[in-house]
Amino acid sequence: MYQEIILDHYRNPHHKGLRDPFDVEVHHVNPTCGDEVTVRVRVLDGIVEDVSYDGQGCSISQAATSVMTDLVIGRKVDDALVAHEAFLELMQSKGKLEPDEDVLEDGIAFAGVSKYPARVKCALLGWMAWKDATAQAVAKQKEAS
Amino acid sequence: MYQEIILDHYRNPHHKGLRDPFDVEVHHVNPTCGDEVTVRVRVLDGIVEDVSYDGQGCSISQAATSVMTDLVIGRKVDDALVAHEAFLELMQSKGKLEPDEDVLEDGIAFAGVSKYPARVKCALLGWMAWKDATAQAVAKQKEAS
Amino acid sequence: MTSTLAFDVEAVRKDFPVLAREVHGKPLVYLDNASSSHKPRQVLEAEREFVEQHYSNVHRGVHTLSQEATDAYEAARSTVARFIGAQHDDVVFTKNVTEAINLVAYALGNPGSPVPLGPGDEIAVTEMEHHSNLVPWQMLAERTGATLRWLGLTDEGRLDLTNLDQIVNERTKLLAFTQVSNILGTENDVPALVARAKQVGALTLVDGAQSVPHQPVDVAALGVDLFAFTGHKMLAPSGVGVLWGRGELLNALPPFMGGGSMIEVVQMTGSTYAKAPERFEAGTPVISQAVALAAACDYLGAVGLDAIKAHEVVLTARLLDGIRELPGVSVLGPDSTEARGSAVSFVVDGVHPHDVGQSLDDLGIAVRVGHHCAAPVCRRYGVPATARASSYLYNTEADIDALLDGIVQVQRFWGAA
Amino acid sequence: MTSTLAFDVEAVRKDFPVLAREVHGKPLVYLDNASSSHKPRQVLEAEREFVEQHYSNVHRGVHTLSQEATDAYEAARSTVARFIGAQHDDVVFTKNVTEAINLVAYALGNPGSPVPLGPGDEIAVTEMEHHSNLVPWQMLAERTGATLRWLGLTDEGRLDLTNLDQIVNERTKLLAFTQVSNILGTENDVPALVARAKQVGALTLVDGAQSVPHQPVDVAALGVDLFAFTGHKMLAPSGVGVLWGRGELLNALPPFMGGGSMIEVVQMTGSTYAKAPERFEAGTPVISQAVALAAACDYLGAVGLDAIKAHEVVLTARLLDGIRELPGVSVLGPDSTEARGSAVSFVVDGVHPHDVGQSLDDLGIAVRVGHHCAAPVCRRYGVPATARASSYLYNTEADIDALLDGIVQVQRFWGAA
Ligand SMILES: Cc1ncc(COP(=O)(O)O)c(C=O)c1O
Ligand SMILES: Cc1ncc(COP(=O)(O)O)c(C=O)c1O
Repeated sequence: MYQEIILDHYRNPHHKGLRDPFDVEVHHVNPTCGDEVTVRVRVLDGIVEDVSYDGQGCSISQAATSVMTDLVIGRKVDDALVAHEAFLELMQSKGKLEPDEDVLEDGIAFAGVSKYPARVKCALLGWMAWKDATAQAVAKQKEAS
Repeated sequence: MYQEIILDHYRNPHHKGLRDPFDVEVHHVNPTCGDEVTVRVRVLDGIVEDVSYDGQGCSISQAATSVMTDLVIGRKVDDALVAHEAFLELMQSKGKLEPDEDVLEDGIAFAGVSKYPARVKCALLGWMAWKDATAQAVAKQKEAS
Repeated sequence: MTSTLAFDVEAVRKDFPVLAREVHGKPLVYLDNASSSHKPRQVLEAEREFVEQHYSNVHRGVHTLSQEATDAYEAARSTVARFIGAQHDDVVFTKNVTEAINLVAYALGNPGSPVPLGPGDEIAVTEMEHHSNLVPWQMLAERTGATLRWLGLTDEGRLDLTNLDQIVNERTKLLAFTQVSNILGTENDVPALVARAKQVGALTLVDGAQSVPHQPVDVAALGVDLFAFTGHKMLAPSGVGVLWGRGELLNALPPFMGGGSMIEVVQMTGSTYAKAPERFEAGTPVISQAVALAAACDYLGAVGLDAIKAHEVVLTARLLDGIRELPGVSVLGPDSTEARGSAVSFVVDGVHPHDVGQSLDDLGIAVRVGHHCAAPVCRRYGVPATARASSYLYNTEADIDALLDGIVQVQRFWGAA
Repeated sequence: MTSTLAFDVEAVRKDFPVLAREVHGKPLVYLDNASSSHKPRQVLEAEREFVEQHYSNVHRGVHTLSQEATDAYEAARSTVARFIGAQHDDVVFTKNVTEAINLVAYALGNPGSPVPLGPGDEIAVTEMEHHSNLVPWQMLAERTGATLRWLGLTDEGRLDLTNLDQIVNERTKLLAFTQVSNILGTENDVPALVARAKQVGALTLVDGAQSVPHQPVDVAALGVDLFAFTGHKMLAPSGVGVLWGRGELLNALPPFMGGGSMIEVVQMTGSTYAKAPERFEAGTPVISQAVALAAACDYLGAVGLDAIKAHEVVLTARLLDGIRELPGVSVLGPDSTEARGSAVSFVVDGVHPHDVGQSLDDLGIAVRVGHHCAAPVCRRYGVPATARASSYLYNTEADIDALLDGIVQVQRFWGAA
């Protein structure tokens, strides 16, 4: 379960620390373990301009959030959502899916985690927060325009 | 379980039918089976002058009530209560008590019933009603005197 | 019984050790299935294997046993959901159907209820309900000031629908009724009742305690809002029941019991709650009992619910036909197998039901006697109690014949024939 | 451990098949007993024998199986009552301790409550309660308008009793607290708390989920009003718990759930209720689970609760001593075996508890991680979660040593030592 890639992201997380400017900030909690993450999202012209975050939690939740930022920052919202879908599918696969490295990059290291239902929620915490924040940001822009 | 004595009392109950005069009338129900009995009691100078009853129910509840009237009518309240105690004890014995015929007369036929917990309540229905009514009658007289 | 619907009853019987028992020196004839069924080897072994090798508390651990236990428990939920045509998340495990119904009755009365009740509001039931689908509504009415109303019964033992539109009206917030009566055997017209409830915007709750064990049930197809049943009547152990509800409704209901597992964030000053089904499963759930219930669903599914139903129709017809031939014996409830389950209540003139039951037991025949937790039905038909025979997949025509013969012997013993 | 208190742990272990299992290729070291215990052969066989040969629904039948089942169920009640120094009729079977506590919380809020609650009234708990002894009181407070207050915790993990007289005061209607904390291990001073509650006329409810499995408990001697515990933590299956209450109090409480068995006379227009314990056991009870719980009481009684307690003190001391030697590892809760159960929560600096638990699992060691359904305790001590090891009669000194060694390996793996 504890692949080197996961440990690397855990020890040296990417894009960590809350940054300005942002459109939406959300705070998500995994009630079963107390893991928390605050995610800020900035969306411009359908592009995920920036994602920053802070949080506390286990290696899986922290590393997955770090991997997530790599996969979504600078991407079209729609493409980022495709990555999100792929990661979600991988996590629900109970170890039975061969992940696509082109889509998930470092995220493929989490294939083993999907065999541990108790840890799947950890891996999804940051992603869920990002998705929530992004949806709000997109909605905000629609309203504004 | 269905001793001849029980069947006899069931087919030809003693003292059945509500009679005057009486001091107290009570109505008891066994909620688990719907058996009902109405009992009237008349107590004079510490003697159970008369007990009459009406009711509907199974052979055990009807026969036990009939046997009860034989055992209490004309007896001192205290002696009748001794018979009641003896019958109660027999019913709680789970078939392990040798009943005393001097005290319980036809009541000894119910020894076998005590092995059937579901029927013990039937056997006690009339007795409980009588005890309740008698206690009320005695209390009434104390108040009056 | 057509051949495609047949199954090997003798093979099924071998799975139930108790059926080889003798009672008072006579082979056991078990006809008390409406009260509770026996459990086949396969169910007991599934539970035992789980408890001996994969047991742990669920939901809250990362260690291997707790993951295996959680997987088994949630897989059981999926199996049970499939068994009634439902989604995984819409199935709540309770300890019995009584808890499932009380869960709804309390949740509806709790702060935050999507259907708050008060004076002027009405709850509708029927006169044929089991106490478990009557008393919770009486208590809810008492707590909230709402009024309880009910549909009466016809002399034939069916629901009297002539005043349906009065009893279920604009003030009705909930209509709760049984799919099949445990005392009369009557199968109610669910679509007609649901249609009327929908017209007036009332929620529907169906008590499936006597239907799910005996016939195919698809809760989605029934169109009801809430549906409940109980494991011990369908080859599972005691201690497990099910509440099913439409997902949006379940997630709109406030919780019932508070405690571990049903929470989201707990602070001393107040808590937020998890989504269904966890929201309604406070504390350590009925883990191994749920696993056993899933095994029971698998067992019933393998035999086939259509086949079981067809088998019971044959036995019920034989019993009804047989009783019709017996002078001094009459049936309470529908006298044909039309829209009817396998529970047959009967009274023997001149012999109290308790004596009927006890005398049959002397012959090795187990039937239930009393009011069958449906006292208002006895009152409606003017009897203190009834004897009730109810067959299931492991009963045979020989069982029915033994009962019919037994009734004759009872009459003879009690001088009633 | 004195010789009179010793028992043969290796012989005991043979009764638990799962202990022979391997996890990730390592022998299982099961230290998650505070969450749930395993079940010995004797308990499973008692349940199986009952289900296979004597099963039926209880209380309502005259046939032989229903009498045997009723006898077994009521005998189980007597056994459980004796186990805690109680009378037969004062023992109510529930599905878990969570239901037992909710039963009281709902009954106290229902019409006819002997202790009606409203604005101005107070309910007191402690900050170390399991969610199951906290959320029901939050919900009761919300339903009634009463106020919930609580005793805080000292830095050492004990109840802070300095403001006991303020928190438990003339307005307090009920004081609910745990005898032993499932997260800190703390054993509370029951006599002191009961004495204060008596002074102000408040009822006391004690959560015995973590005491009854591990030490002799005599509810009469404790002087409390209500006491609850749960079967699955004391060698019984999931699906059974117990509420004990003083007889007069139980019979003064209105019912909780409505349904079969808990009634006296049922009419469509209203019902009257049976006495305790039936009043609180609506529907088909947890029959075979109660039989199994009685077998578990017999098993624990045969080993001896004093001996089990002495054994656990040895293991707990070894664990506390061992952790004290480990730099970067600290214990949440009392650091001695004085007034303390066997649950030991710890945190490893720099390693999240989830990672501690997962890494220990890789070594075959099962501990629980998370907030242990006592989130306010984690918040109080400023940790998101803890890892918790909790031993029971079948654990050995080798298990403790394996854990201590495992923690060192975990630190090494995560670069935290
Ligand atoms: C102190 C305490 N109270 C209550 C509970 C809840 O027990 P159950 O989940 O069996 O209802 C537990 C265990 O989970 C506990 O440790
Ligand atoms: C129609 C019906 N509803 C409810 C119940 C109650 O079931 P349980 O006792 O399992 O809660 C029963 C059986 O007793 C029943 O037949």
